[in-house]
Order: sequence, then structure tokens, then C-alpha cells
Amino acid sequence: GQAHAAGGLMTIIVNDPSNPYWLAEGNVADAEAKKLGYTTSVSASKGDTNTESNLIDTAITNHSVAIILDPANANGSIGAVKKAIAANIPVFLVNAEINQAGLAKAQLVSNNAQGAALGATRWVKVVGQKGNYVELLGSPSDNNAATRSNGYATVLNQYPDLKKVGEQVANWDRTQGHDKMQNLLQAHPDIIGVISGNDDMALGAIAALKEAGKLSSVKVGGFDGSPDAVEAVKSGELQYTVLQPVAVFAKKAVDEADSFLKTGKTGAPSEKQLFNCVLITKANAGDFVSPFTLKQ
Amino acid sequence: MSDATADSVVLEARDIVKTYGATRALKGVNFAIHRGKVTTLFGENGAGKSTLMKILSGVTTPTSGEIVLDGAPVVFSSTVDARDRGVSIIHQELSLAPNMSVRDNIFLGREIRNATGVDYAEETRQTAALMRELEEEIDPSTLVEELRLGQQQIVEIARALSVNARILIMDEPTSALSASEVEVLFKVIRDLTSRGVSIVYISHHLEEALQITDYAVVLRDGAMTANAERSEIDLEWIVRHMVGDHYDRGSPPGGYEFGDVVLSVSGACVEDKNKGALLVDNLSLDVRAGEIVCIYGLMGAGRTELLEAVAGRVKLAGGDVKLEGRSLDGLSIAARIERGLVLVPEDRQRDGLVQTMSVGENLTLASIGSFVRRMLTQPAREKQIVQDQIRDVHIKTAGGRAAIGSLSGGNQQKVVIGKMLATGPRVILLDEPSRGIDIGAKAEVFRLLGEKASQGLAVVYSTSEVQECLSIAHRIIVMSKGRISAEFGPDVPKEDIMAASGEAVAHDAAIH
Amino acid sequence: MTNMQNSKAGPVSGGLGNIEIGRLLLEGRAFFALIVIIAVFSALSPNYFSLGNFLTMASHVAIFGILAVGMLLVILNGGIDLSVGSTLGLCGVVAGFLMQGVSLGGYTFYPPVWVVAVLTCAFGALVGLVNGVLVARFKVPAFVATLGVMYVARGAALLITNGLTYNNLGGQPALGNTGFDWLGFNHLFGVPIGVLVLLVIALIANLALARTAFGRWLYASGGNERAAELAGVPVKRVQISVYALSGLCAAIAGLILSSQLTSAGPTAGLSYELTAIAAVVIGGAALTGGRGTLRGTMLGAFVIGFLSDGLVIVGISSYWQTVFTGAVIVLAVLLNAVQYKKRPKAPAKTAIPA
Amino acid sequence: MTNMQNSKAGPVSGGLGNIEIGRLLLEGRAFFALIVIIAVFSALSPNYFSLGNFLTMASHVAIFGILAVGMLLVILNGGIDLSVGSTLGLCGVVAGFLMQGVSLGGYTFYPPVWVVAVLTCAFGALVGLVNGVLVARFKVPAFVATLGVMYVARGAALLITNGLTYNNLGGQPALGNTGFDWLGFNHLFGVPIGVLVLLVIALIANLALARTAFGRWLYASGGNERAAELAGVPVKRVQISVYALSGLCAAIAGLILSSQLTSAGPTAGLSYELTAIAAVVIGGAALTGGRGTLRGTMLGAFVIGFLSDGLVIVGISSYWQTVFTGAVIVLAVLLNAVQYKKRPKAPAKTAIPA
Ligand SMILES: Nc1ncnc2c1ncn2[C@@H]1O[C@H](COP(=O)(O)OP(=O)(O)OP(=O)(O)O)[C@@H](O)[C@H]1O
Ligand SMILES: Nc1ncnc2c1ncn2[C@@H]1O[C@H](COP(=O)(O)OP(=O)(O)OP(=O)(O)O)[C@@H](O)[C@H]1O
Ligand SMILES: [Mg+2]
Ligand SMILES: [Mg+2]
Repeated sequence: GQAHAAGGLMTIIVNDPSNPYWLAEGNVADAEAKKLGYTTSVSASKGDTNTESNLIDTAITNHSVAIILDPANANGSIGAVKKAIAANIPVFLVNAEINQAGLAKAQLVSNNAQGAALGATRWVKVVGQKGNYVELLGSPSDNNAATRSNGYATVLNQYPDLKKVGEQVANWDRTQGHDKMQNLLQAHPDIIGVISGNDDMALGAIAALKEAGKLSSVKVGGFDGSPDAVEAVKSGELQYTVLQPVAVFAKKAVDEADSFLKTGKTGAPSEKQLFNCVLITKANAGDFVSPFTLKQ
Repeated sequence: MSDATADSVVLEARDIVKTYGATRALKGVNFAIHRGKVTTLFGENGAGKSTLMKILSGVTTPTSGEIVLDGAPVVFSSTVDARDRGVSIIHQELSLAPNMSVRDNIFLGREIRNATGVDYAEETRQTAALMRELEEEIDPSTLVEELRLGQQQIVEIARALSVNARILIMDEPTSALSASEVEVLFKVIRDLTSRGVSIVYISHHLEEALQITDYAVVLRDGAMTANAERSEIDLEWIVRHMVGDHYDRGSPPGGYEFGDVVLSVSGACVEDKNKGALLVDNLSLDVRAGEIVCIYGLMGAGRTELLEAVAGRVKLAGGDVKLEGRSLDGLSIAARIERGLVLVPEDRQRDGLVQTMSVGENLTLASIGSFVRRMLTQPAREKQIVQDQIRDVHIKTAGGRAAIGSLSGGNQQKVVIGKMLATGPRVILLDEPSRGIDIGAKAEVFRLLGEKASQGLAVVYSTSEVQECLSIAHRIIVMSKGRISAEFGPDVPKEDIMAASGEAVAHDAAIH
Repeated sequence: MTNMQNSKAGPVSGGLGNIEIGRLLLEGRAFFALIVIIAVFSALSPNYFSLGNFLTMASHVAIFGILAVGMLLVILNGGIDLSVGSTLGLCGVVAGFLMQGVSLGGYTFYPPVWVVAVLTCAFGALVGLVNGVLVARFKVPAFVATLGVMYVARGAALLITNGLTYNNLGGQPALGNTGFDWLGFNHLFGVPIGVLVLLVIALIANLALARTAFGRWLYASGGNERAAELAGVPVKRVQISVYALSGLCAAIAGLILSSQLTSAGPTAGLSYELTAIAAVVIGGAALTGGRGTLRGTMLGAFVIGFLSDGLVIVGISSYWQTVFTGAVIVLAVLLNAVQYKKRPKAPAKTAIPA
Repeated sequence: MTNMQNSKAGPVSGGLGNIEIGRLLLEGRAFFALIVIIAVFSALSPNYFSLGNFLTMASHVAIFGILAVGMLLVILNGGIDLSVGSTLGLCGVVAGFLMQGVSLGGYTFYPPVWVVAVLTCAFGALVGLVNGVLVARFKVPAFVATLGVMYVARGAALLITNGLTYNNLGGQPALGNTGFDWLGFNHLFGVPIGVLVLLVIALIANLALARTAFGRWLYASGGNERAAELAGVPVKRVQISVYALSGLCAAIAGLILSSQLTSAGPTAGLSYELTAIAAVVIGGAALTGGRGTLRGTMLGAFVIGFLSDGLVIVGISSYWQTVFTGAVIVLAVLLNAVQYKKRPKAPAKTAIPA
């Protein structure tokens, strides 16, 4: 229904709702916007900048009052954002950044570097300071893959006896995580740990390790805090995961948009706002009230 | 039909009507098949022969009318149903799977089974036996695509025989067979009839068909125009009822002088790609403007290879082809057409026509250049060319925009010839253009070629029928095993031509 | 426009004149589908039926509409081109690469935008040429050849950019290479440039198909290659050309897309080949070659584009969008099939009713 | 094993006996490619040439190898099945859904694993059946029908899970539905179950192709449908069956994959159809139907699997992996084409100069 409610239409564009992370992002923003009296339209770019651009066009056609956007690509999404701004629609970016400041009213992202450091520190605690390990990387066209990997390296490089003997791109995907882990195990049967750029790849790796009967000797760490990963942390298969506060900033983005529409100000001190990640271990894994949302 | 023969009737079609959309292919045909006899069905292209046979063998169902088997009405729901009741058919168009072996094709759809699945050994044994019976040396495990056409037709025949049917329908079984193979087939047919099997036989080779006919039936425009016993009929009778006309065998056009030599083939050789043998072996031939040269030969004599090499489709392994004194060496097919040398291919469906295009588009395909101005085709000019060709070549069609598939076989053949004539050639090569077309259409093709020849066109015409040579050629060349084995003038006795081809002189059917 | 598959006629009478509204309505199922789509979405959303939205949707259609034109040529020839999506991405990346300046012997050149555009188009045609040569000369089945090239082109795009996206395609006045965003951002008479480019390409292609020797050759060689060859049609050249043209179309689409986005990423155009093929097929072309019209293909492209944009505008979830897209592809072709069924069976290509 | 396209014989001597090493080496280009791949990677990495690694790689091959078996049947029939990847994903999701328990009238049933497996397989076959009916009864071209079903199945999988992934497929002893991870995790005689399943499916398929009437009917209807129909082959039933079997294979592959991952996500199997097609084609089958062997297809699957795993093991970047995959597809088929060229040109299917 497009009947204009008091607040007007807020368009929410997430990356790909077939992933629980983005699904939660969309759901939280959707709920908050509805609560504030807006009608909403949630759609997905599936990581394709052209689809994203088309969705922005549609938002313009639909006379949206604001756009909450999870940009598909740091460089590639700039054009789409410009287009929305040219049509006088304020854009609020969540989860990922674009490489140009001054366009969006706000960019709310999780602090990937901080989260990576958090995770890597925990990982060393679990795995120990000596031995061989491997890393699973996200899709290289995504900035976050590099940010997290660099974050891990910054911490792990401090331990000269921890040696990274292999790394593989598994494109954030569970099946690929599984298969590539099997390949890595062939080449490096002696590893003691796996550090992964996200939870899905970590869960794939866990499946491979289970199959090889090595899960007890090889420790795995994840990133994202997805519900599946939290379950795995509870059961002890996954050592930890790093929760991206997606529920927090998705809600905040809508709030800022609402504030901007009503007052002309987002109420936040700066355009770029970093949200710190939270370490999830067995200790606090039970505190989730809904996907990606910890008990306050 | 007299009452005396009525009780010998096994299968009877009564008042069969078959319509395809607006076309009435059969308009109430009555037709009877006699036990242990050969009933031959004659008729022009499109007369409805195949349609009638398809109905009798369960391929299609009649729009109205009934089929009576052994005195009781039956309905054939499928080919399998008909086969189970003893009716087997050799289709006019080959229906074999080229990717499979001879054995697999013969037993396709009625596998001999044993405990572990299909009993290949038994099937192979039976296939070999059938091949022996047909006096053909074909290994049961050979892939059908590796056989030449005649052999494929033999496989088709073998399949029909292997069913052990009571009624065997043969729709042009000999169109690709050599004379000796036809002899074997006729022997098999006589053997079958003596065992009480009833045969329906269809062929455009009237003289050949008369050799085994017991009853003749003539179909015209979807209706039966005549039927009689063998003793009451002759060739003239058939032709009269088929075309309603007096039959003129034709004679070569005359009353003019030949021009210079336009096509000159010297020492041409064509290699068989697999075996390295020579299919055309050092062959030389000159053709003058206005001359009609017939190349007679048996299946596999190398005529197709010769003509295709001249037209540029296959490479010459040696020798040279000159057109009006200039060598064609290295020129593409397109360039040869440009220079005035065209080929009407042997297989019009596969090589002659574009089925997705209209009659008009097919007619102008080889001469697009003549109506293109400033990169664009000129519709008005094109239309004119199409109309001219339809008129000149006498194509029976609703017009240039008609679908090519709506034409009868003979008219499709005329489209292929017309397409090539539209390029204004100096030399036209025709590879068995009369195959599968009826005598009326054939006469028209002859008339057309005669007319063009008298205007200076050089014609090279390959054929497997002696009578055709005599009807049209100024000069008859007999090819055998890739070489010219003899050369004759227009007034040579048939037997001499056949002897030169290496063919055993067929029984004279005493048609004359 | 001509109407190859619907009328028995084909383009004999030559041309652009004889649009028959009645036949269009009765036989053009894709046209019918388009009308239904527009009607339904206009009823569901007040924003759908407006000139502005139609132009926006048309500019979305432009990208894969251009791909579909190239695809139509390939399909008419009896082939298929799975590589267009990757080629689009690769060409965008190549353009982005050139816009960043080319280092030659210590100097960095900044080619002007028109040079970039020409080089990119040439490059796209070259990729297509590789397909064409593989198919025509080396007899690799089109599906396989273009599948291979699809992977190679995608890998190459990723390698060039190392997975990253080129930004700042706007160029700089100081370097004399501004203007790249013109294609994507500007309007002429209120119509987005991308749409105009599609229009021009479609008109040229239509003319080429209906009125040139090349078009006739293409239909002929797709209908029966052997017969075409014997009639003097340069079938190999035609075959190679259509793939090169398809590559060219992909390059143009890549330029427009990167210009619209003012960025060029290596994953652009992923799986667009399927959309392009769907457009051609919905437009009534036969995958066996020889049958199909440009008008049909354009209708097919608009059916897909107007449908998917409509689903977004009325706010249907992206899961349902996937389902609907699939259903519409099948339905549109099903309708075509039903239509064919009523006509007399065309004789099988090589069967002989001699 | 039989050797349809390489020997004149076909299954003459009736089957499994006549492997001819010489001919294999000389003519089986896919086999040759496999040897080269194994040799090269063994030289490059000490970890490649080991039983353990071969088993791991084989278990990766198993997934799309099973898809390829179904795809081979479809391709032999002259069709193509683009929907297998989606069907795999959808079947995994259906299995996951069933493992979560089915609510019926207030009660929640937990079907035992074998029931889940059977239901999932039936469901996969049903999806295939839809393809088959569209193709055989409604005459929708296979490419289009399966493309549409591909979208619909993917959308359905997303709708069922609402984008989430079913986890915990292990079941619970209390509910009596444990054992799902058996397929993916267990080994028999040291060989992963997935590989054994592939082996069993391949053997059955090979037997069916070489020794049963169904196999002969399949080759015949792919080679010349009309001829097969006239010979009394139930061509429509054969056609529908192959799509159903392809769907069944996709379901089995989906079960194994979700069992390996002990989870079932809606995006599993994305673009696996292309890998399966590539395997079949590298194995020497013709996309025009009627030609191809099971042995070739298996070789093709192993070529792709051993190549991509090899590239991973020697540590080549994922971009280069994409490039190499494409290049190998083209090269392998190019070799096949060269091989075919030497043979006499096959006359067109039904041609006869009557
Ligand atoms: N499937 C079909 N659809 C439409 N018309 C058909 C079909 N089959 C045959 N016809 C038409 O029916 C008529 C009779 O055709 P038929 O094949 O029986 O002729 P025929 O006597 O066997 O000719 P020929 O000597 O060329 O084999 C022709 O006009 C033909 O065009
Ligand atoms: N496709 C083929 N595969 C294998 N052998 C072939 C093929 N075509 C022709 N041949 C062989 O080549 C030789 C010459 O054949 P060609 O077709 O030139 O003879 P022809 O005189 O034209 O006879 P036809 O009446 O069959 O056309 C024959 O021995 C024939 O068996
Ligand atoms: Mg007939
Ligand atoms: Mg010949």
C-alpha cells in the first residue's frame, strides 16, 4: 500500500535478504520506520550497483521522503547516492561506507577495525600464541573483507610464533568455506586455528573440520554475530563471534532520518558514525533477544 | 473391384477423408490391399499417397472414413498398435536415428529383452541375418550416419522386414537405391508375397514399379482415379490417369548451335576425407554454351563430389576448373556464383531451401546483390524479381510470401532451380534434380532447362535414370568409380549406357 | 516493421511500412503481456503510470535492451552468447582503466572520453570476435565457447581491478577528459541518453535485419546454414560478425552503465545474459535460429523491465520478484507456443516430403 | 564402460567389458586433460598427490558430478536443464524444513531421516517433472522452461526460509530423527559417502544407458525424435522422465550438500547448473542431443573438480581460478572438436534425397 501516511514513504535498500544479517538490518529499520509513522518499502540490491541504481530511481518515482541505504559498493554506489540527492531525497547509509563524504546525511557503520582487533585478541587467547593457522577471506570486492583481514593481521603479527600458512577467498559463502577448508586441510594438516572474515565461512569450515574429525584440535573464530553462529558458540563448536551492532545502527539510521526530516538535523555530531562491535562468547551468547540484538 | 477378388482383401480403406487445416489431402478414398499381392500406388507429388499410407499404418488418424482389417473395422491408435496387428511401414522420409547403430535402429521400440535388460547378442544376430537376406554387407554395429543413403534405406527396409508383418507398406523404398539393390529388394518382395505377405508399393520410378505390380491404383488430387490388374495396364495407362495428359518423354532441345566452351574441367581429383581414396579420379570435361550434358552413374559413382568440387563446396585434390577460360582456383562459392557458375544441390531440403523463409526470400537468396542500392534492399525491385521467377519457372504458389513448406516437392525443387537461375548464370549444375518429383514436374523442369539452354546456358545434369538422359541430353557421360567410363550422343540405346556404368542390365520390363 | 514469426511473409514486401495493428494485438503476445503489466501496475500504484516513471524504467531497460539486440543477432544465427554479462563488466572496467590515465614510457596520458568510448567498443567487439572465431572456425558449440569466454572475461575484469571498483569516471577539466557521465546523466528532449542510444541501436539493427543483405544472410544462415552457404552466403563471416556485434553491444551497454553509476566494477552485469536471452525469447525468437524480430525482442525487454520495476514500485518482496520473473518468462513463451500450435506444423528442417 | 561417441560400436558387446586403454588414451581428450591436470598439480604441490586429497576432491566432485549425471540424461535428449542449481537449493531447504518438524493439527511430527530423504527426492523429481511437462507437453523450449523454473525455485527457497538458513540438521535422539549428517560425514571403507553415492548413481545411469530399453530410447529420441516416435518409442514419456531424473539427481545432491554443511540455505547451488553443463560438454556430449557417454561426463566432472581444487591447493588467486576454469572449458571442447573434424561429416539427421 502506497497511500501516504503522515510521515510519507521511507525506502530501505539492503544488500541481500537471503543473508540473515541483512535481513535483520532491513527488518529492524522497517519496524522502526513504521513505528515512527512512515510507510516503508524494503528492497534488495543483491550487491549489484546497477540494481541499486534502479532501486534508487524507483524510490524517486515513489516520492520517498528518505532513503536508508546499505551501499553495494564503496565506489560504485556513489553515483546512485548522488542521483537521490539530486532528486532532493536525503540518504542515510548503513553498514557500509561510500568513498565520498558530504553526500549522505549520515554513514552509520560498525567499527570493523575495532571488531577485528577484538576478535583476533580473543582468538589468540583461545588458540594460543604458537602454531600454524589459516584465514578465510570474504569477497575481495568488498571493503570489509580487507578491513577485517588487516585488523586480524595487526593483532596477530605481534605473535611471531603464530604463522599464517594459508588463506583462501571463500566469498562470504558457507559452501565455499567448507570446500576451501577441506583444501586447506589437505595442504596444512597441522593447523591449530582458523580465523574467518564472517560467520558463514566459519560455519562451513566447522563442518569440514567435523568431517575430518579435527574440530577439537582446530579452533575457529567468526565475525558478524549471526544467529547460526551464536548457536555454534553456545554449543562450543565456534569459539567466539564478533557481533556487528546492525540492529543498533539500523534503528539509529531511521531515527536520524526522522529527526532530519522534522528538524533538518540528524542529531548526530558527524556524518560518519562508527558503532563498536561486541565480542560474543559462551558467556554472553545466551543474551540475545532477537537476531543481532543483545539484551540491553 | 470384381467380387472374385473381394475375398482376398486383407486391409481396406473406406471413404477415407483427411484434412490438414484448409487442405483436403484425401477426399474419400477407397483402397484395398490383396493378400499375397503387390498393390502399387501411383500419383503425382501431393496426390495423397503418403497420407493414405500413414493412415493405414497408424501414424495419423483419418478425419473420417474407416479401416477394415480382415473384414472387421479397426482403429489404429498408434504405429505400435498397427504394428501389433501386422501392419508395418517403410516411411518415405528416412526415419532412423543417425547417432545409433544399425542394430539399435532396427530394434528400436521393440527391444528383445532378457534377464539383464536388452539382449544385444540376439538382436545383433538377427540384424546380421537380415543384412544377409538383403545381400548388403553392413555390420550391425555400424553407426547409421556412417552409411551412405542407399544403405540407410536398406536399414529402413530391414527394419520393416524384421517385424514379420502381414502387410508391408513401402513408400518410395528405392529412391536412393542402386539398380542392383532394387533387384535384391524385388527378389525379397517376391519371396514375401509367395509367403502370403501383402505389399503396398509406392514409387515415382514407374517402369521399375511395373515390374512387381499385381494391382495398380492411381491417386490424383486426393481421390482414386483408376485401379486395375497388372495384365490390363501399361505405362501409358498410368500416366494418363496420373496427369490426365498424354505422356511425352521429351527430347533434347534443338535448332541452334552450341557456343564456345564455358566450363572446362581438367584432371579433377577429389579425395575421400577419411579413406584417402579418390572419389573423383583425374576427370576432364568441357561443356559448351547451350549444351546439356547428362552425367549418368550409379550410386557412389562420384557425381555429387564432382559437381560440388566444381561449385567450390569441396576442395579439389588436383586438377583445375575454368569458367570462360579463367581458373576458379581458390574462389569461394559466392565468388563462383558471381562469375556465373551455380549448383542445384542433390538434397533440396538439406542444402537447397531455407525452411524458415518465404518462397520469395528463398528465390532471391542467391541474387541479393541485384536489388541492393546504397546498402539497402529495394522491396519493389525484389518483388519484381520474385514475380518474374515465379512466372518463368512456373511455380505453383499462393505468392512470394507463402511459406516454403506449403509447396509440393516438385514446386520446392523449382524454387531451388529458380533461385539459381535468378543469378543469371552461364553454367548451371544440377545434381539429380528429378529425385522424388513426379513426371509432370519433371517434364516442366526439362522444358525449363531446354528453354534456358537454347538461350545459351550450359547445363550439367546428373541423374540415375537412363530415360532422363535420353529425354534431355545432347551428350551423355557415364561415370563410374570417379572416372568417365563412356560418352554417348543423344541417340544411344539404354542398354549401352547402363553397361558402361557397370550396372547389370535390368530385366527389360517390356514397357515399350 | 517486419513480422517474421507471426506472418508467413517475412520481410519480402520489404519493410518498415506495414504495421498492422490488428495483427499486433492478436498475435503479439509479448505486446499483450506488456499492456497487461502496465495496466495492472498502474492500478496498483499511482506512481507507475507517469511519463517520468516510464522514462526511468526505459532507461533501466536500455542496458539489457542493448544486450538483447546483440543477443537477437546471435540467436537468429542459431547460436547463443552467454558471455555478454561478463563482457559488459569487463568493458566497463576497461573504460574505467583508460579514464584513470594510461602510463606510457613514464608519461601518463589521459585519453579524451570519445577515445575511451571508441577503444572500449573496439575491445568489446574483439571479445565478441573471440567467441565468433571459436564458434565459426573451431566449431566449438556456441554455448560452450561463450560459457568459457564468460568465465575468462569475468576473471580478467577482476584481475584488472584487483576486485576493486573504479570511481571518479567524471574526469577532470585539467586533463581534458571530462564528459564520461554524459551518457548516463544527460537527457535530450527530456529523454535519458541511454534510452536514445537503445533507440538508435534498435533502429539500425531493424534496418539491417529488414533491408540489408547482411540481414537476409543472417536469417538464411540461421534457418539453414548449408543451403545459405550454397547460395553464396558468406556464412562464416556472418557468424563471426554477429558475435562481434553482440560484443559491441555489450561494450556500449557497459559504457552506459558505468556512466550511469559513474563507476566501473568488475562484477557489473553478472547474469545479465540470462535477462537478455529471456527478452529475446519472450519476444518470440526461436533458439534454433532463423526466426525472430527486433520488434519482438524490444517488447520482450520492456516486458521484463516494466515487470521488475513495477514489482519494486508496488513494494513486493524481492523473493516474490524472483518467482514472478520466472513465471512470466515461462508464461510468455507458453503463450507463444500455444500460438504456434494452431498453425500448421512447419516441416522439420531436414525432413523430406519429396 | 561403453564408448558411444568414440567407437563405432556403442553398447554392442553389451556393456561394461571393453575398456580399451589405447583408444582411451588416444581419443578420450577429457581423460588426457585429467592426467595433465593431475600431473601438473602434483608437480606444483606436494599435497596434491595423496589418497586423502583425492578423496576430498572426489567428495567435492560428488555434488556437481551427481548434477552432471542428471544433466547428461537431459542433454542426451537434446534438452538442457538450467534449473538444477536452484532445485538443489530448494531441495536442501525442503529437507531442512522437514527436519525442523512438520506441524499438523496442533501436533509437530518429526519425520525420521529416511522419510525426509525420500520426500526430498520426490520433491526434486516433482520440480523436474514440471520442467518435463513444460518441455514435452507445452513445447516450451528447454532453455526457457528451465530458466523460468530456475527463478521460481530460487524464489520459493527464499520464501520458505525467509532468507534464513536451516541449521541443526543433526536432529535429536529424543525425536528419533538423527542421522542426517551421515551422508555428508561418514565414510565407508575410508571413502566419503557422497563419493559412494555418486559412484552408485553413475553405475546405475551407465547401466540404464547401455543395457536398458530406456537408454536406447533416450539416445534415439535425442538423435531423431520423429524416427523414435514412429518406431513406437514413448518419446514424451522419455522426455518427461529425464527432467524428473535430473530433478531427482539435484535433490540427492542437495541432500548431500546440506548434510556436509549440516545446514540448508536458500542460496545453495547458485550457478551449479553451469558447472554441470560444462562437465557434460567437456565429457564429449553434444548439446544437440543423442551423443555422449556417462564415462565422458564423469571425466568432465573430475577435470573441473580436480582443476579448481588444484588451483586452490597451489594457492592461485581466485581471479585466476575463474580465468582458468573458462579456458579449460573451451580448450577441452576445442580438442574434442578437432577430434571430430577428422571424422567424416555426418549427414544431417533425417536427410534423404528422395
Ligand atoms: N502434416 C501435414 N500438414 C499439412 N498438410 C499436409 C501434411 N502432410 C501432407 N499434407 C498435404 O497433403 C497433401 C498430400 O501429401 P502426401 O505427402 O500424401 O503426398 P504424396 O502423394 O505422398 O506426394 P509425394 O509423391 O511428393 O510423396 C499435400 O498437399 C500435402 O501438402
Ligand atoms: N557422407 C559420406 N560418408 C561416407 N562416404 C560417403 C559419403 N558421401 C559419399 N560417400 C562415398 O563417396 C563415394 C562417392 O559418392 P557420391 O555421393 O559422390 O556419388 P554419386 O555418384 O553422387 O552418388 P549418389 O547417387 O549417392 O549421389 C561413394 O563411394 C560414397 O559411398
Ligand atoms: Mg509421399
Ligand atoms: Mg550424388
